[in-house]
Amino acid sequence: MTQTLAETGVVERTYVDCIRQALQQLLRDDDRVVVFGEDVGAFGGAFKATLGLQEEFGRDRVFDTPIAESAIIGSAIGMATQGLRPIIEMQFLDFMNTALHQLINNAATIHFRTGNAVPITVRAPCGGGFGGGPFHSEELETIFCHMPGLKVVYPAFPCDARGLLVSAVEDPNPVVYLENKYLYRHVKECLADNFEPVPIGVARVCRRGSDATIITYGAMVHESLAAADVLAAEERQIMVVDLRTLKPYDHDTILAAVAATNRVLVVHEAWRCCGFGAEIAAGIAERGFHLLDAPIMRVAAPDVPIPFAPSLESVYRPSAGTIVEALRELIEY
Amino acid sequence: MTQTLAETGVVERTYVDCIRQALQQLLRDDDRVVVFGEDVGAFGGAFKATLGLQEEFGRDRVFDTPIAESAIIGSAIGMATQGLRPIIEMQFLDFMNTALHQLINNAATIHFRTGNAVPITVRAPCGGGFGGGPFHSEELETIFCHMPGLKVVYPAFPCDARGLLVSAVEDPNPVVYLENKYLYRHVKECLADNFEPVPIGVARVCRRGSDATIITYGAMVHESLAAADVLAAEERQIMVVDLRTLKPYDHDTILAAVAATNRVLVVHEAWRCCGFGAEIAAGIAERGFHLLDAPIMRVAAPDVPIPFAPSLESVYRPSAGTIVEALRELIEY
Amino acid sequence: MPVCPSSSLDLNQIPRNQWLAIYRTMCRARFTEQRMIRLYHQAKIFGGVYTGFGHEAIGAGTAHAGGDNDLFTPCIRDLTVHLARGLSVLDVFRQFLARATGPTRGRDGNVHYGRLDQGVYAMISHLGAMISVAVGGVMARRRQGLDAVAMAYVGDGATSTGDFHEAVNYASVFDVPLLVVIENNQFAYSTPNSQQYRCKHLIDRAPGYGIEGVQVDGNDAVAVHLKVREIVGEMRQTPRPVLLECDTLRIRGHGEHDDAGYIPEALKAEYAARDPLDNMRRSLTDAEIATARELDTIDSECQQEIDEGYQQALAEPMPDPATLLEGVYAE
Amino acid sequence: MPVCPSSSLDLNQIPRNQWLAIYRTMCRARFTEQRMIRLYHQAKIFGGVYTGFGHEAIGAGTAHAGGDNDLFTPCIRDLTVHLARGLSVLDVFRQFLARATGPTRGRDGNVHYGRLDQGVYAMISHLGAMISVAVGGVMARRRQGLDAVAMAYVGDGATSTGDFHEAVNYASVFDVPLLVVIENNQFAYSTPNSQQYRCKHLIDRAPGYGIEGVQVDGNDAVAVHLKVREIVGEMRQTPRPVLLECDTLRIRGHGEHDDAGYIPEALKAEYAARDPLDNMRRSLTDAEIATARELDTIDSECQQEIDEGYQQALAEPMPDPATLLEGVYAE
Ligand SMILES: Cc1ncc(C[n+]2csc(CCOP(=O)(O)OP(=O)(O)O)c2C)c(N)n1
Ligand SMILES: Cc1ncc(C[n+]2csc(CCOP(=O)(O)OP(=O)(O)O)c2C)c(N)n1
Ligand SMILES: [Mg+2]
Ligand SMILES: [Mg+2]
Repeated sequence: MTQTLAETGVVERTYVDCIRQALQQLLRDDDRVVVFGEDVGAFGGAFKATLGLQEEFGRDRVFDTPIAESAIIGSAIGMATQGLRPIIEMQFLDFMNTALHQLINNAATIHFRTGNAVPITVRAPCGGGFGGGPFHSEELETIFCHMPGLKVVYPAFPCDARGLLVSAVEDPNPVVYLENKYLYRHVKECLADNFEPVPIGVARVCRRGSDATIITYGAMVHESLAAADVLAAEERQIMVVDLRTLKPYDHDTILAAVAATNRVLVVHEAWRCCGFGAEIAAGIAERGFHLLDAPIMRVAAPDVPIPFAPSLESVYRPSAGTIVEALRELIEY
Repeated sequence: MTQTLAETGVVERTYVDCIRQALQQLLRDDDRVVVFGEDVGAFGGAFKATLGLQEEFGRDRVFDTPIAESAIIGSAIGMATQGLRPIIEMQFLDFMNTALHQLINNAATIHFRTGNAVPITVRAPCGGGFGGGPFHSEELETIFCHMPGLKVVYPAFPCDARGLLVSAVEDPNPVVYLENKYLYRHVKECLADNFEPVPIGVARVCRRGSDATIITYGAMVHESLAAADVLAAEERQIMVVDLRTLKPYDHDTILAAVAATNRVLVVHEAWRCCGFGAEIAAGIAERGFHLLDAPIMRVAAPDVPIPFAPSLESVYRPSAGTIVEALRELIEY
Repeated sequence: MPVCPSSSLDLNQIPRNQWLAIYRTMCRARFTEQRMIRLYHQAKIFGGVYTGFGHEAIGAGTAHAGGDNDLFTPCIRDLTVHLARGLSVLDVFRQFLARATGPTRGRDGNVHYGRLDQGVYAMISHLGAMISVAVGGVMARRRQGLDAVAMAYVGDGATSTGDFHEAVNYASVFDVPLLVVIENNQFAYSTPNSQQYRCKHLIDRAPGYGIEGVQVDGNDAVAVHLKVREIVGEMRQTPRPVLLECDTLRIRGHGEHDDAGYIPEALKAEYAARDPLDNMRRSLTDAEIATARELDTIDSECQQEIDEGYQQALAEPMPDPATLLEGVYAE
Repeated sequence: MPVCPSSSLDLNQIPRNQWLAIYRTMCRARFTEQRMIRLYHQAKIFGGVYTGFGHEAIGAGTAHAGGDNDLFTPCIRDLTVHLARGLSVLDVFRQFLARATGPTRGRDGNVHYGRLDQGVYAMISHLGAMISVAVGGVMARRRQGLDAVAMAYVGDGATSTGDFHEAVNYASVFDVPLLVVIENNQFAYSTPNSQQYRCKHLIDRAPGYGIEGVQVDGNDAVAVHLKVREIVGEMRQTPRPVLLECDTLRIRGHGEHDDAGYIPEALKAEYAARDPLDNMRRSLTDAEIATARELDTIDSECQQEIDEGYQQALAEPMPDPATLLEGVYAE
């Protein structure tokens, strides 16, 4: 049995393994690809997502930079417009706030303004759940989705992590690739060596159901599935949609999923006010109003800075428990 | 008549006049107040909002800085935590993107983390409609509203401009004071010299109506009122709510206004996707669902970078015309 | 201290045509901007007008020292750079008049343009942000085997931004052949250098990056050009960034809405006496590179190009509103 | 080049108690962090642990040169600064153990704390960001008539950030008495200085800001302290920023999760031989400021404080989840 698995290359892979695998494959297949950022070289990155890549591909393809987020993104723009396919790692998403203009004003607008493509991929480890506190746990997708010109993807599973990374790098546009730190080593799948790109813009129904629909992404997909398990024990069938791409997001899958249950809960780890879930809810309230039998509910982080203490973070961060509660309320409406 | 007006100090005042008046009063009344930023000294600022203040209060109270948005905000934090009431001017809101971390990570979280108050006011000229192109026309309220710890105000009228500025400066928290460049000299009111602070967190119903409700703010209040005029000629009465404060926003007034018409249109100048209107719509879809007879509609800028050409900007920017169209659709639903 | 420019420099080191090309670029820029100013005051221009009056020697002197593969990130006062790299005056008017046919197809306006096929990036407004773009661009070109260099232009004010620092340090760490052209015109909008920095010269920052700093008279195109040829020649051999500080004065306001009342009259007069175009004419005639007549002919050719360019641009359409949503993403 | 530290310096310039206070601060920091490391490996700490092993002379030597009104923005390796300013070891444990009673009430963790009543700001993680906060803080205090100075701490890596540049230039323009303490420990996480900058010394940046730069042996608390007293004395007279570069080595990993395998063994050994605590003991005994016995007594007092602090913090509660929403805004 073990042997058969090994023969087909099927092994258990974590989320971060899959990121590394995709980077490796991209570097091998396309010598326009370069990988850089703080400590991504010999050290392999703060989360080891680039481990071994400098050794395999050399300092010319995989390299460390000074601590200069603006110069990192700016130089990636320069490279991308001259034919390379830069993949940059922000050590933590949070630190990109020092240089958002390079991404949202510069990279994102170049094609509209000049017609020149800017194929950069910004890998941004995000999210909490591990005691990272206010400056190492942020989820800022709403900013990237608000600013025209970016694409934004956010895998929840190892398989999507590698498939979306390849699509992001092959896309001719700047793509923000959000990778959840909590998922890095907490989620595993048995996967073969070979894999296909996962198309940008296509959501996935992870679980079918008829009583209510959860629209979610990232780490909250797993919490939502766990919540659905709880309700399944009570004979309630919950549909769970993993958006996978946040911009452009998959309206059709969302509306179909809402149509199937007439009740919808939007779940994310980011703050509630002006979070990405507000857009999803507003979109449904606008285009799927006739499908609704109940208010559109949201489960999200409360509007407070991300607290450090486990006693606080565990209630701050949405969980299967809070999702279950919301689902009960939604179903009973 | 003219004399009587002059006696009571009632004169026609523009939006930018009122900003200047409030700054002057604040500087006079409270010597903890300092005003600084790029070119705000002798030159009076890019929009002349600080004209004459350095002359009156000296270089010690009103001063120019190097071009260093991060240092400007950072130094304001330092001052505010040591007892001053700094008011800083970002020359254009757009340039704050180079230093968002100082505002959203630093200033906004300090009270939560340490219990120290950070009374800074960030004046940020924003918005388009004057051929400013992609880098001088942004509206980024969604970012400030998403990040916990900031308050966000956005006056639409001269009277509110001065009343909210005073409240912002008196508030013990970091307040983003969004001032619309198009309104600076386009909107005038006859106002007395004396004025009261306008409380943060309180919306204003600018116009009552029974057929539909517009929730809006900033320059779009005026477009909305113009649209309501158009529909009034068709015997349709449109309620217009000017939010004035975006965070914390005035749920109660919104819900009451929705209850009065059962139809709601959210209007803003910022981009649609993840715009502040998404939050308003989502909030209503969640808490006011039972009040609704029609989908919640949004009129906002389309998700493209802000175009320069007048032929494009005029269709890009929401106007009375686009609002009228949306209202018709909403009413006929 | 008005001086006879370039008096000690030997212009015959390089071909006559190169000097005439530089002169022509300077004239095209100056005359185009004169027209822009007129149009602005006639309210025929949408948005603001920001000119490079007084800066012409810097852009022309540097950009004409570049080769085909080199990259440029010009700033708001560098019309000369665009023209030196091959942009037509017609395209400039298209840009300022927001024509659908222009370099940004009316999507952006006035100084925010550039044609990548000419090695020129369209700037964003955020000061300092383009330097690292130039750095990355030339890193990519060198990987592709081209011995490209980059020239990034910034003002005195822009040197205070974090982006300036990050990019120059980054370029130094990666041995990137980057010429940082500091156009020190003594003011950033209304802010004088004394409120912007406290080093004596901005090239005092060079040792802090472990690189060389060079100063040059920014009103003397001959001096700028000869110096930059030398620097760029060395850079191609030994790739490293260099800071080049060009002394000049912004002759007009920050933009045409600004009367620059804050610039002392004496300072204005001093630099008016050192106008880069006058200087260049003097240098060329003194060195017998060209006669005044020949230069006059260039002047009138430029004027004609401008008349024609303006008329043609005027006749062309603005973007069709129906195309508003197009072009956000590359396919 | 292990040297006998401070051999040429006269310790009797200042009172004996001051030296003992510095020594005590260093011991409290080192021993507290030793306990933290143990707790980390016992999985009793939530989040990471980042220590200042090897940096003790810098924080203690500088902070003990400050007066009551001075302001400090310590960085991740500056436990000594907090302790020098009066923070109790108990508070440190409360912070690391996320206790409701701690300086951030469990809202933030490990190195992100500071008590403003002690003149110490709680850092945010974004490197370089706190320098301008120190600048503004001391500007305010001086307006209030206090002759305060500020000390802002940064690593070698943080000098590459735009924030470093903006803040130092800004401080210079406003004549702010700011001591920028660069703790050059030769690595930023795994990145060696050769990949971070190319100037010889980081104080080569001082002339670019028109300010003075001073270098000091960061493992020698006596040298640091005497030099900083001198600088701060001058600063109070003539307010200006100064860059102080302290040479040292990060002895452990970036955090306890990191074995620092990328630091050459020889380098580690060289600096191990110059351990700041050993150096300080030697200086104090050589100069007959204290006997080894007296110093041992301090050591054990520190150990006891740590035992007690840890035990007490452990017994205290974490924040009540019901308070999660509190404190976002000041009333
Ligand atoms: C980051 C940033 N802050 C502020 C501005 C607004 N602004 C535009 S030009 C300018 C002055 C620039 O001065 P300088 O760099 O010396 O260039 P000059 O105009 O003198 O050529 C300012 C403050 C901006 N464009 N970007
Ligand atoms: C703006 C920013 N980018 C990246 C990081 C992640 N980071 C935290 S510490 C660190 C290394 C810092 O090195 P240095 O400044 O030399 O300080 P040291 O740890 O050596 O004391 C990095 C890259 C950060 N905190 N802030
Ligand atoms: Mg200038
Ligand atoms: Mg270091």
